[in-house]
Amino acid sequence: MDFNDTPEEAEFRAEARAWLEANATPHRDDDEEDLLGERIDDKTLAWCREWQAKKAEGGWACLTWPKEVGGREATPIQNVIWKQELAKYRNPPDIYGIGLGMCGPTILTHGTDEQKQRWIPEMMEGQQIWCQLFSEPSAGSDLAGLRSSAVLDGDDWIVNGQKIWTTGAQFSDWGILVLRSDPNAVKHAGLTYFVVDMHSPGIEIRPITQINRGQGFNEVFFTDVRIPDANRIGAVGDGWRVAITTLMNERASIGGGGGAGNTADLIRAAREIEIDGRPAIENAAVRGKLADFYIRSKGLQFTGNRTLTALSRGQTPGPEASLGKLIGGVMVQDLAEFGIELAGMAGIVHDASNPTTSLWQDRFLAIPGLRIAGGTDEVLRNIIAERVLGLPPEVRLDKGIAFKDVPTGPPSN
Amino acid sequence: MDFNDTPEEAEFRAEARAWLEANATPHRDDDEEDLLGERIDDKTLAWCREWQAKKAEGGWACLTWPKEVGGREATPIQNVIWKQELAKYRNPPDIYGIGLGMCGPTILTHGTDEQKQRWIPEMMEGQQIWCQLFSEPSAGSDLAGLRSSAVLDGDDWIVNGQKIWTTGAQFSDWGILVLRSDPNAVKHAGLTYFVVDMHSPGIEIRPITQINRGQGFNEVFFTDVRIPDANRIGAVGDGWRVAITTLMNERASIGGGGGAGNTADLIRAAREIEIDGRPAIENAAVRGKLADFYIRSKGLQFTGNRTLTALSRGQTPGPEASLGKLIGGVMVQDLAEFGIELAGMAGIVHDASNPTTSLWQDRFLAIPGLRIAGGTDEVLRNIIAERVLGLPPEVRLDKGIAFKDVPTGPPSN
Amino acid sequence: MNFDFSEDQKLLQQITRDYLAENAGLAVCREVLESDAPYSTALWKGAAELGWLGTTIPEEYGGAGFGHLELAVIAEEIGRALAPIPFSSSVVVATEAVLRFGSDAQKKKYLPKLASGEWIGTLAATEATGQNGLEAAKTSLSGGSLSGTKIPVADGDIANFAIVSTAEGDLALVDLDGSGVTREALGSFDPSRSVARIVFDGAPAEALEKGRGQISHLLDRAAVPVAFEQLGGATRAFEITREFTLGRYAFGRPVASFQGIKHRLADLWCEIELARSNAYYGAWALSNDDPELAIAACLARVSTSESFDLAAREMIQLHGGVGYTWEYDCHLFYRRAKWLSLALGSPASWKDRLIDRVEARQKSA
Amino acid sequence: MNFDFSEDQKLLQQITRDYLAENAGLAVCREVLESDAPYSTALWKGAAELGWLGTTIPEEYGGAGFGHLELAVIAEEIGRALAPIPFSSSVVVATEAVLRFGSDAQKKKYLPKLASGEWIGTLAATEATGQNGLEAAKTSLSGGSLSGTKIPVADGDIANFAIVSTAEGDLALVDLDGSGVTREALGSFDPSRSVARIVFDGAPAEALEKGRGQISHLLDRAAVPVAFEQLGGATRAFEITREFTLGRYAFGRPVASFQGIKHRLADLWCEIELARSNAYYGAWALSNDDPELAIAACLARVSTSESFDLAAREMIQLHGGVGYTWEYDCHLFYRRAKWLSLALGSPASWKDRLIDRVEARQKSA
Repeated sequence: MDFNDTPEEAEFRAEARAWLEANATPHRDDDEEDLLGERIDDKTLAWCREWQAKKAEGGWACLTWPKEVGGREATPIQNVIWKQELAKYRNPPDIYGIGLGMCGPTILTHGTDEQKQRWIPEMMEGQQIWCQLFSEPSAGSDLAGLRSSAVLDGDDWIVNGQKIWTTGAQFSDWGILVLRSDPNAVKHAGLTYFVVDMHSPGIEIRPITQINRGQGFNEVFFTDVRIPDANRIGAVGDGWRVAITTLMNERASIGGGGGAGNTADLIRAAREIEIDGRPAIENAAVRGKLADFYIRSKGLQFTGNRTLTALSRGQTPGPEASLGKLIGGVMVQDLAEFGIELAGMAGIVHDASNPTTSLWQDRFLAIPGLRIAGGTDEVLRNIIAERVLGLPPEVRLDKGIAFKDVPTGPPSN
Repeated sequence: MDFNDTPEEAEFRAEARAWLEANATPHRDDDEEDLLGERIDDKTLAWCREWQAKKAEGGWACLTWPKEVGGREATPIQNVIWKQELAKYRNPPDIYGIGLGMCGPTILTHGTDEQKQRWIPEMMEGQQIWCQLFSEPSAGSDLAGLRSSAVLDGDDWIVNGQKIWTTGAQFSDWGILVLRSDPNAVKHAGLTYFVVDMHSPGIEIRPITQINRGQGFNEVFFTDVRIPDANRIGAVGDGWRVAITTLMNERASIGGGGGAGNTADLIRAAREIEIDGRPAIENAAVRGKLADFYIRSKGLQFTGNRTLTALSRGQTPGPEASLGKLIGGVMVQDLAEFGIELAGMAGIVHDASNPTTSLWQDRFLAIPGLRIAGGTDEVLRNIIAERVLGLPPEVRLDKGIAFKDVPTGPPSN
Repeated sequence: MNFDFSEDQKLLQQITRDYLAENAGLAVCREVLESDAPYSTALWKGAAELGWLGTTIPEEYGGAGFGHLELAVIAEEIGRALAPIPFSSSVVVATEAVLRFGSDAQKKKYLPKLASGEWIGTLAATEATGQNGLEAAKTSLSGGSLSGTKIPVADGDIANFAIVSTAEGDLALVDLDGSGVTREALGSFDPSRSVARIVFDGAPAEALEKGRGQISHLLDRAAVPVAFEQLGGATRAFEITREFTLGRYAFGRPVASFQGIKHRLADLWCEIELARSNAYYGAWALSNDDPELAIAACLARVSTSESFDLAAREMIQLHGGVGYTWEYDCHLFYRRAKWLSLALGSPASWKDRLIDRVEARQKSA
Repeated sequence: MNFDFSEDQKLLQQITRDYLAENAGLAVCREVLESDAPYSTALWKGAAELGWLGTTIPEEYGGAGFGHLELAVIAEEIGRALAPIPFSSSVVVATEAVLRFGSDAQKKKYLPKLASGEWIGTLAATEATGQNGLEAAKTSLSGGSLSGTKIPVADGDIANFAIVSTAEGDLALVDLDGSGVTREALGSFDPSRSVARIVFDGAPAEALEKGRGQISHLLDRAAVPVAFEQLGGATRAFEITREFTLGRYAFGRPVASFQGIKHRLADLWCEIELARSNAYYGAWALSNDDPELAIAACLARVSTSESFDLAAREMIQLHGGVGYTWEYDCHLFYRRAKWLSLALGSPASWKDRLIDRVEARQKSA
């Protein structure tokens, strides 16, 4: 039991470090926290493109991919080591994450050779930005309940409907998309998977304003949008199977709230803020709470180390990863709430005159989004219960009937 | 908004007080806590009989019943006032509670005139003790899943099977009993309701030892026990409807843990016990916990007052009562646990050398039973969700098929 | 035993609710929240016309002459509507201070203007970040002149006068539009309620006649109606959430049919009902001037603060993605809940106060 | 990164588990619990034969010469089996004390007897009810003579010698069968583990050579293997409960198919996994003599205490009625969980200690 690299890992880490030292930008003190990636302007985009091109040139754009498409066939643990080293430098928002993390692997698995040649290299070099269009207003936790339609018309599919929660749609060039091509088939059987040119006529993108006024997500409306059949990934009606590949890759890439779980900030605040004329940290109730947060955050960190150990051995981490998001999500919200309450009545002031408390308030407003994105508490508990613990699945009322007959709202009697 | 009696209520209270002052025994300091009624010996039984006879003589045996059977047709609030006043005196264990609270009302509602005359007066005077035999080892939360059988043989029914969690079976004269008279009918339709003579041949009673070594419940085994058809309550196959009457009366009679939720004891302990050389009550973490318990217990108490208000207006309290058991059950267990932990390492000593802590330990061992009896957390939450909040019922897999075909265990593939 | 509001009070509740439903849908709260306006002057005017602003003010001073039970009823409805008006500061705290501790002259000067809504009052007690005793004020009143800094002051930017706690233990009355007062509106966690910093530099002021040493008692008296405002918010958040889960379908059935969701709603309902019971007890103690108020106020304050906070949090989570959008109303509740739970002092400080008082009573028993 | 036990250690785990499954089913725990016997002498003997009692004792003193990772592995299995033997007192605490702080002579005297199981050792530190600092001992060692009262002492009735904390800050070695010692077995919350009061009245004693001021460090070192014992208990409680809910049918389907139950099990599993991760960190710090141990021990101790307590509580509730019977094993877990979570000091006291240390580290950083 040790935290050290194996000799092979150490060698790889040294290689990564050397390249980064030569090419990356150090952190700055004024780097702002942006938990949901809400502040992406043109300047930022240019920085993203430049940095991605540089990584591609150096062979660090997409480590785990096959060498024939420009990857380095790195092991999962090598990928983690790369990310650890990368995080020590200043990085632009990860606008290529969806493309490289979800779209690319799906095309590599299910696409034709032609499709791979068409999209993969440009994706890797950062010339093209990709987004994912799966969720719909009435299909959240129940993703396969989506209703946006695709109807074949000659060599094109005519697409109508609405997608939601699309990160980066406003600056994306391409999107991956699941559509209902047959409403008479049972739910999962009527879906087909496409790649869509986000600049196509008939696509309208509207940003969603979040409760913290940030705009990390979009609604995307499709009105008679034409997608060539050549952009179909996989067979007609086989869209759910293709989508599973995307989702498996998504689950692995959504994190647990990062810096928001930082108990050091809270302990510092408890040393500065007073209760009854003494530093709050001397108060036993505050100490007990700090200890609870500290213990949980460490538990999450070390659980991550156990996952890395599995990766290091070449194992694929499974649905256990849901633990981090379930526990971490609630914890960081509790932690932010406690940070606000520590200020007493001053916790209602939300501005620059109150910087320590504002930090917690900003997090308190950002975290509910992190908790919901990538699965509600109920979805995560079901994943753990069914896939980790092997408990029986839910009773399903939507199996074996045509999708159009599945109830989607209260009876209108 | 006031806590006072109406003039009519005050008059009734005075009448009750006068009778009790003349007839009841005052409390003694050495009265022991017996949360689950586990310590009933012959001497206690004799005391029970004597006191019940006296109450019957004075017209205080069963206040809410019709005058024609010896009740006084009291209103629900009058019944509460009686219980409040009664509680100010020393009372034997409530061994007649099941008869008078559940069996009696069921017979009065569904029994024939002959059945009423046969059983009600003796029940009321305390000459006969009654118990309830519903639960079975494989039918707990799912009560209607019971399997003990009744087969008609001439004028008798032959009964085989096992009942469990029967309070007072060992000293009862009569029992109420639901049995499966038709395994080919759907679950709820195949049940019939009986009264059984507990002294019948073929009945074997075994006490269940609880985790605190108390013995408040029994298992009751039936081997070819004969019950005359004259003891059947309601029609053949109509047992579930009759049982509902019993259960509605049960839900109203199970309490929330009584003295175990007493925060005054805990505050006293926190003044005596030290943390780092100072009384524990000066410790902010302890204070916060004490406040949480105090606030919850008061909230429960005042929720009770709101229920009494409804009673006072002649309304019937509904499924809201489940709140008290759900919240109260968890709270008293938390409270007992906190009481133990306050002692630090001394919390592992469970004997007379450690009286304050022993009290909490005894409760910590008794309370899980109170939490389960009368409905698990899940059952209570379902009741609240469905009957109070009007949320949809569970998806049912056991409807519309013969009882014998309902799965009762894992497939044996 | 009659642990409930009377028929008349329930009628008042219905009238209040109907008026607010018509004139203060959540869009009114949102409008203030999204604009620079610190509060809804239109709703404030309406509230004045209906007599709410003078609920507990005797008729001789232009009020409705009702008791605190009626105030509780109205406060709950204000809470349900997330009404963006300085009700808690002016109608609850400032009015109670003058009514309870003012001289005849002070009452004559302030109460009619409070009842008519012409003047908004507030309490200025806190001076620093943290949970410091309200007795720790440094602001000083001497020779009719007040100096010191109060931050934050709820509704301090829009109030015409303030009740200011002082180092001497007084509750000083100060005209905020007068000389020696500088104030600055601050960003608010709930922009539909406002907050300010106020600096007093020799501002003319006078002590409330019977106010010395009464800050704690004033807070107890204020905590109960505010608890009803919180209770109203919690209840409304719960109701909207319940409706949403019934109408939202997933996997061919209402989300509210899944046990995971049902049990979360059941748990939340229990918490709100317990808070309601504690709030009722507070209302009883306040309206009867019962010594139990010292404890009852803590129970009501903590219970309703925690359950409104919880209800708002659960509201977002149980709405799923849309609950996190600016467009949906969940965040209005999330913000207001936290604002109200801190504006009279944090739940933690009220718990501490509760144990002080329970201990004192056990010792004296 | 290799945050896991090695293949050899996993093999040791399997052997240990197999032996205990054969020789220490829960019936063995129950037997001790229901009888007057304070522990299972047969199992103690078996443990000695397998070398567990000398796990960390060097071969020159008759031990197995393993490290603390192996001790953690064995402790987890002891915990899974709820083994009714004084493992934590003797093999963990007393052995660690002598090994770490004893002189050569002291090691020579005690370690071989500990390894063979001939002698049982324990720690006698606590003197009163409450959460008082372990530094507050009044028992005094002077001129080779020890006087004072220790209560409670885990396994104090069956131990042959004790490590006694003193007012002078020493850790004194005392023969409990010798003169000047009076001891009395007390009722135990978990009758499968025993507890006593010990009065020293001029008992001959000597200080551990390097033990002065080390009580806190000793507890840190002991807390980690005990955390593994707790982790084993929690995991087993969870497994039994999961099995039960899969086999128990209601309404025509396994109880484990209801979302209410599924989510409770998922939550419990998460807590146990977090505790496991913290325990692993403790094992790493202990086995590497890393300064992080001061923090890691607190993390492991609190996490595993709280999750074993929770697992035992949920075990009873999720078993329904039968979970409350003496006949089912749930209460064995319920008792042991509480016993272990208090026997080295309550979780609350370890939280306090954790913040002391985190603060100290932040300040020095």
